[in-house]
Amino acid sequence: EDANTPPAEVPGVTASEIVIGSHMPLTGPAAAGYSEIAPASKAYFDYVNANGGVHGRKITYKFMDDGYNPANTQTVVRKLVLEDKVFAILNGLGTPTHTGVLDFLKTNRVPDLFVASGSRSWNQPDKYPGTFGFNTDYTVEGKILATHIKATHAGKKVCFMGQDDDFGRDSLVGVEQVLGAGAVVAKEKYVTSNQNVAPQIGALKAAGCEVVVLATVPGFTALSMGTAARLGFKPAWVVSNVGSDYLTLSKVLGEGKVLLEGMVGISNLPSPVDMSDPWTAAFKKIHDQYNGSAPFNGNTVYGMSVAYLFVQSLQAAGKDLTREGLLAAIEKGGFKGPGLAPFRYSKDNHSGMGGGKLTKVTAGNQEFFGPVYETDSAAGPVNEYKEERPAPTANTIPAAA
Amino acid sequence: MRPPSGQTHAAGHSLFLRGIGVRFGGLTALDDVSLEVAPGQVVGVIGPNGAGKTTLFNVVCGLVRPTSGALELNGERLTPAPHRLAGLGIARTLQGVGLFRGLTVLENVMAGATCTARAGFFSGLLGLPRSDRDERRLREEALALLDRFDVAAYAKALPGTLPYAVGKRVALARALAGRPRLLLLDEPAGGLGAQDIEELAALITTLPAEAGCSVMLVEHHMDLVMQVCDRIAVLDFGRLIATGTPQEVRDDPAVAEAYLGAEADAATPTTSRQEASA
Amino acid sequence: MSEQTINSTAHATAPAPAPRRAPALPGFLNRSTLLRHLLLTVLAGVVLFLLTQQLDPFRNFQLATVAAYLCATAGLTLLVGMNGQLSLGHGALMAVGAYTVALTQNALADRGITGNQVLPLSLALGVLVTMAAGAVIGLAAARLRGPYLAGVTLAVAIAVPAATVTFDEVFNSEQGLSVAVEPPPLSLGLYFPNERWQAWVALCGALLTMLLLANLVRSRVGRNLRAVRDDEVAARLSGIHVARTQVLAFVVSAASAGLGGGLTALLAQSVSPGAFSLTLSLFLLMAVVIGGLGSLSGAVWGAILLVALPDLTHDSTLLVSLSPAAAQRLEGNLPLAVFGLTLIVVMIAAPGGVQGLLRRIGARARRRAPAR
Amino acid sequence: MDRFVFLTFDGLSKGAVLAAFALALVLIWRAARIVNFAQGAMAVAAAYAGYSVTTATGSYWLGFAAALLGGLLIGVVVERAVMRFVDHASPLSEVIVALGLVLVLQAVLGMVYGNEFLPAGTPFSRTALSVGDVPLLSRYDLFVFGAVLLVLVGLALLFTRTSVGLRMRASAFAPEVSRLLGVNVGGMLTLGWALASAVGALAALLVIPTELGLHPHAMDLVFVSAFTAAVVGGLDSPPGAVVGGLTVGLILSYVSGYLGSDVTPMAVLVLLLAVLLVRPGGLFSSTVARQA
Amino acid sequence: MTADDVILQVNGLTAGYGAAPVLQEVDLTVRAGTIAAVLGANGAGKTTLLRTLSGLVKPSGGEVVYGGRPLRDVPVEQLVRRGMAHVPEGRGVVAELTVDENLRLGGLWRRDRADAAKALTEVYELFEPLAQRRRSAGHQLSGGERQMLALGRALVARPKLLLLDEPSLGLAPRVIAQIMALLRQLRDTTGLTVLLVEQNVRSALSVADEAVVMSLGRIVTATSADRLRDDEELRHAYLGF
Ligand SMILES: Nc1ncnc2c1ncn2[C@@H]1O[C@H](COP(=O)(O)OP(=O)(O)OP(=O)(O)O)[C@@H](O)[C@H]1O
Ligand SMILES: Nc1ncnc2c1ncn2[C@@H]1O[C@H](COP(=O)(O)OP(=O)(O)OP(=O)(O)O)[C@@H](O)[C@H]1O
Ligand SMILES: [Mg+2]
Ligand SMILES: [Mg+2]
Repeated sequence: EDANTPPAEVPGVTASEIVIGSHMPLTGPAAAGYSEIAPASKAYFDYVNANGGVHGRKITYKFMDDGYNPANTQTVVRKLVLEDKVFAILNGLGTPTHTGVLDFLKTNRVPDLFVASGSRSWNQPDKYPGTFGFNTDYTVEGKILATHIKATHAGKKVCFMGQDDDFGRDSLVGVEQVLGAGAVVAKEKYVTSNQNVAPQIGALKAAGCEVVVLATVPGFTALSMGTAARLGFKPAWVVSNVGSDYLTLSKVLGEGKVLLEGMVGISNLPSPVDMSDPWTAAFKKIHDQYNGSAPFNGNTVYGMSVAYLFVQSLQAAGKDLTREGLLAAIEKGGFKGPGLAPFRYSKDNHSGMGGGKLTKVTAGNQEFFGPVYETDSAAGPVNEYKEERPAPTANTIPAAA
Repeated sequence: MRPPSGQTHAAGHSLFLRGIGVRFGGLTALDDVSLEVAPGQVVGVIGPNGAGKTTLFNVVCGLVRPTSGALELNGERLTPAPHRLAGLGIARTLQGVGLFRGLTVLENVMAGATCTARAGFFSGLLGLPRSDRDERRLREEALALLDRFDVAAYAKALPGTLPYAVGKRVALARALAGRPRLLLLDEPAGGLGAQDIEELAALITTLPAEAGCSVMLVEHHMDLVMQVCDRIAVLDFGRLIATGTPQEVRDDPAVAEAYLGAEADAATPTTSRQEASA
Repeated sequence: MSEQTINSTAHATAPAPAPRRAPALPGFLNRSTLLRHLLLTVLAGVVLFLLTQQLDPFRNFQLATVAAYLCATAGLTLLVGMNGQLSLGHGALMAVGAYTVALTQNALADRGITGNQVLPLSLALGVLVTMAAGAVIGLAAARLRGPYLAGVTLAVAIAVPAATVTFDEVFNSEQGLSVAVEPPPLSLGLYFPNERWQAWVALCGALLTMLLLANLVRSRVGRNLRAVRDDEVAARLSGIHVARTQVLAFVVSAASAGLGGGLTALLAQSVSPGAFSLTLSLFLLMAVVIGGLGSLSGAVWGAILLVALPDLTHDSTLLVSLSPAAAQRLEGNLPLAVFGLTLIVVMIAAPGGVQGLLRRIGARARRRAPAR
Repeated sequence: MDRFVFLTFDGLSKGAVLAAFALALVLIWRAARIVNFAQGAMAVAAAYAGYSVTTATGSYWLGFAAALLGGLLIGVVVERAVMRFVDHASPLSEVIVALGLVLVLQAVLGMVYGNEFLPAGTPFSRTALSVGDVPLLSRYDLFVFGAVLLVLVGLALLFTRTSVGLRMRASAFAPEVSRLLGVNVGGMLTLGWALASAVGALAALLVIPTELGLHPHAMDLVFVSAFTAAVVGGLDSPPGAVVGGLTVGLILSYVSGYLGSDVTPMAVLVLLLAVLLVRPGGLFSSTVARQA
Repeated sequence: MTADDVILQVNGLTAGYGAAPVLQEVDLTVRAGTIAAVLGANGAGKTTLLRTLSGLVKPSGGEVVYGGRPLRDVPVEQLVRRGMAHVPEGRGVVAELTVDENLRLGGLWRRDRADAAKALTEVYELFEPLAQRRRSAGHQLSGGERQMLALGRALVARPKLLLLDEPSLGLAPRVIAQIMALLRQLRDTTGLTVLLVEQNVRSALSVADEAVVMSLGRIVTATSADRLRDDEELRHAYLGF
């Protein structure tokens, strides 16, 4: 038993199987919604497996519960890598949780693909060559939302309320990038451990805010809107992607869902309720067959989209699958699929999608409007993205490269 | 039961209580009590229930701060703090047993000798020979004490399993482990059988001479009190109503009225035990 | 008190006057606590060293985690089991150690300082800073009893992780810091498994902690701790400074927790407030109680359970195969339910914890074979 | 000034729900001398029962009644089936069993209802009535105040005026002696658990609509704040729980209003230390015990 | 001795804590309206006997017949309703309750509220220090005051059979005499039966009708109190003086 000789074969890959892993909050307060993502991905893989797999290999997806606790993430990821010998980690969820395993994954040369969070930390190709993001990062979102505000709410008092971490901070950076440093009249922060946002919302009201940008998780979007209604405060709401899913919000708000009318949000994936979208329809079919009785919502579409992208990259990596080969294939980029905005993958860019499309709630429907925007995470301009999105293939499995 | 031997000390501490008063809210527990314990004396404190005897001990121990009055130990002013008493050579037993439940009998007695230990925290932490030596000495002394009290067989037992009398002896051994020069005994005979009380009496009488220890004794067992005390102070409602030799106190009608009850009653242990020990 | 509760581990009957047992150890070992404990430590060290050679990397990592937790549980046992002070905030003390180590490691790495002395230095600093924190809490704790102490330590358990958000320039908020840790020394070979190295480091820390705490428990200080737990008034009358003893217990306990925290920072190569939440504090408490309060071996069991039990419950629930619909509901929840149920059952069936159970079994075996 | 008034009223309404839950903790402490770490999880379970009934019938009040009844039942079951068998020699055993119970309850709720936030309705409007431009209290807040007052008075009567209260306290302090005196200690414990659990359920019903919604972990943070409140007030005292609850509510509101919500945990710690260092048994503690 | 004369009949009672039994095959008969003193050295098992009688310790063998009915499955809390009151060793004052609450606790089970209230007043008359300290918490009381409280609380129940474990412990001689006189008076006026465990042999024998001597968990002699008091040889044999 000597570790001095590097392993000959690729971990987690045999002629007939690819084992990959993930860490997800399946339990605990953060599990709401998120616990549905990995099963959706798995459903998609099951579907692919039933159709012959990728290059003849079936995908085994082992996702483990970390309860959104970074200490658990440590253990769980080590178990996946060291004991289950997974080929890659896919779509590990959460900024604080995933940050903790970056170094470990790097040391063990494990591809760390399509991290489920909009933090900019995943885009450090020099430091973490194996890590790639998936989500549109918070700054990009902030810039796009601010562009909308600039266009439709010119001259109004704009305020900001965000989570007291990377999420809120990066988002605010984006907003101020577009609107100018002094343009945000009042800025409030919240922490998830304090579920009373009345003091903050009260302050926004007192500051006379007319437009409020929220960089909030769904629960706090609902809480903020509910609190504002209680206080008789009715600004225009502009909400980042994580916190603007109508299905999730209306479920939390129950009868209070009328408050969502007019809310502007942003998304980079097709709407789960829009069955005229070919991707949604295709995913729904797979969902009905492979995902048990789980609800079909934004999280399902998200999970399937991630899985789709992973299959795409496997196809691109070719038959002789190695970790290096996979990373090289992803860095080549050019993946197109359900996503509305383009992926930015290249040798020196590991961030996820580079844009999104605005949504608005009217009469209980969340609908897209306007063009797809794309931009970078720095000072670059916000552009319209005009390229056509491809329709899914007949069997919704990406074709081999 | 023999007292701990060793070289004969000077006759023990002298303690002076001057005008001690204690109030708990509206209740006057002690009122202007002055009392002297001369070196080598056994001073008894008796009085009805709730008269303030235990409170008096608490004052000497620093568990209760007197509202008025002062204490003097060997002619110097004493501001007692409970944890410093042992170092000053004062030990006390508690009404009841009051042993450490989770410590064995041996450890209980060793704990009583804590003040004589020299090794500090770091020698303990590092397990230095200094600490070992100290512990060995404490252990040997404690075992010797237990031996003298005829309870060495229980050295490894926990207090919860002890017969009451054994527990009492252990408590006494613990008090003596710190080599006190003044011993405060709060109802040491409570719950003991006749045999044990006789042995206790023998022990108390020899303490001043053999261990160089003055004794203050609170007890309701009159035979014991009368037998061992050089002087007796009588408290009633927190006030000193009589002091004197046992004989004087017994003959004091005020004491009989407040404390002893009708002398004629055969049930009073005083009279009946008097015959027995005579 | 109206009622005297009797220690459940008490001997059932008064012992018969037994002849003093002849010492089973050679004289010099019997006489020197240090030598005796050192010998045990070295023995344990050798066994564990051989073990790390056999284990695969993941098991070595688990072993390392057990060792890191052991530092914390041993300290907590000293505090709760021997000194009777309840702490719901030991996770926060671990956080103090972990962040100190992280900041030190990073600062040293930034200045280009590397080498063998870095690790001990930052761990020592972690211990020192945590001791200071422990002293502050201990000073407050010395005045408080029972649930009131629980309340304050609970608030500490919440406040310390939250402070990382308030002072985010230093602690980087929820995201935490990554910790610059040097790879295993090159002298061990180029492909020396990192996890084995981590296990060695953590085990060294744990063995040192156990050695020192075992010494302490055997000494006068240990006796004083327990005396204060049992009866404060009697302890004071025996010449023990109760408040000082309680603060001391907190400081020693904090030092161990700080070391444990520092080790976890090294193992994870990252620190974040989420890893040191109230849950961790509560789990540490569970560990020491289930392991068996009042003895350091209980702390060992506790640390092992802390790592093994979630793993076991997870694996055992994998064995039941379910329809995908049911599986989705049970995913994650079932292991937690099993874990909780285990806690309840163990606590009811063996109130003395694992160590108490073993002691009872041992006593019964000895009674059955008295002819020796 | 407006802001101060606003924050004060916000803090009071938040404090009132904390007080309600703190009362449940005081009740169980008086009745069984334990800090029931499972109180939150038990209350959430009862609230879920209420949720099911409300969804099935469409009536808030039927769900309300079902939750209270469910609370009573859960208390009975927990005491009879679990706590009764726990070794009482060490209070820690009870704490650990309670923590185990939390895990089990939350896991089971997660299995049955899913780990989602479910909407929790209120019987009265939560829209604050404003004076000038400053929103003060809503009708729901007044309902909460009323409920808390009712529980407070009920507990005060129970413990000071009825013999059941005396029996309950005696059983908690000295079970053996109480049995000798003819007190059905087992029954008293069950009753104490049932009542505490029902009050906890009431508190959950009051607090959950003001937060993120119904979720297996909905009461985790509330438990922490309410426990702090009870400790500040003195665990033995129902009025203390209410004062403690309002104090904690106000502190949380002022601190997050003026300093930022990330500072609140530290503010709570400071509050606890400030109160307990002056009065180690809480604000409303009674006399200190005689030492010897 | 007729059957209905006997209030308490103990047959072959064996009991203890854990493995080794403390009480071994104890037989005992107590007639109604008598005071029986249970004497014996420390650790003889007197307390254990009382605790087994009142059900606090479960016997491992033998039976207790009280008032003509076996007590095997009667819960402890029912016994006081049947007239058996036990004042435990170490007083058993509920330290956190006030004096008044402690005393009321003794009569809570009673239907006859008026008489319970009357009994309470009588206790306050009997033990004056208690009357002065009604509102004090139990833990503030002096040792002797606690003893009075425990005894008074048992009397509030107006028991038929009183199990007293060292009632004289920590009491002033005058109070002991008072209590012994009281027991005698209650025996004579209300037919109270008392099982009196005492270290204070003299005062116990001064009121007792019967005397039982225990040693090492067994009853070594049961005789009339007078005989034990007067017969020096017997006393020497069993009591050591
Ligand atoms: N901490 C206290 N708070 C209130 N009252 C107290 C306190 N300590 C003592 N007392 C009261 O002071 C009086 C004297 O008590 P103390 O214990 O000194 O009596 P004692 O003489 O020892 O009586 P006994 O012989 O019954 O033990 C009693 O009435 C007692 O209730
Ligand atoms: N809870 C217990 N656990 C184990 N052993 C016990 C327990 N209680 C008493 N014993 C033991 O049982 C024996 C009898 O004790 P018991 O208290 O009945 O004696 P006693 O006659 O009342 O003595 P005393 O006069 O000292 O009160 C003693 O040896 C004692 O150590
Ligand atoms: Mg006294
Ligand atoms: Mg006894």
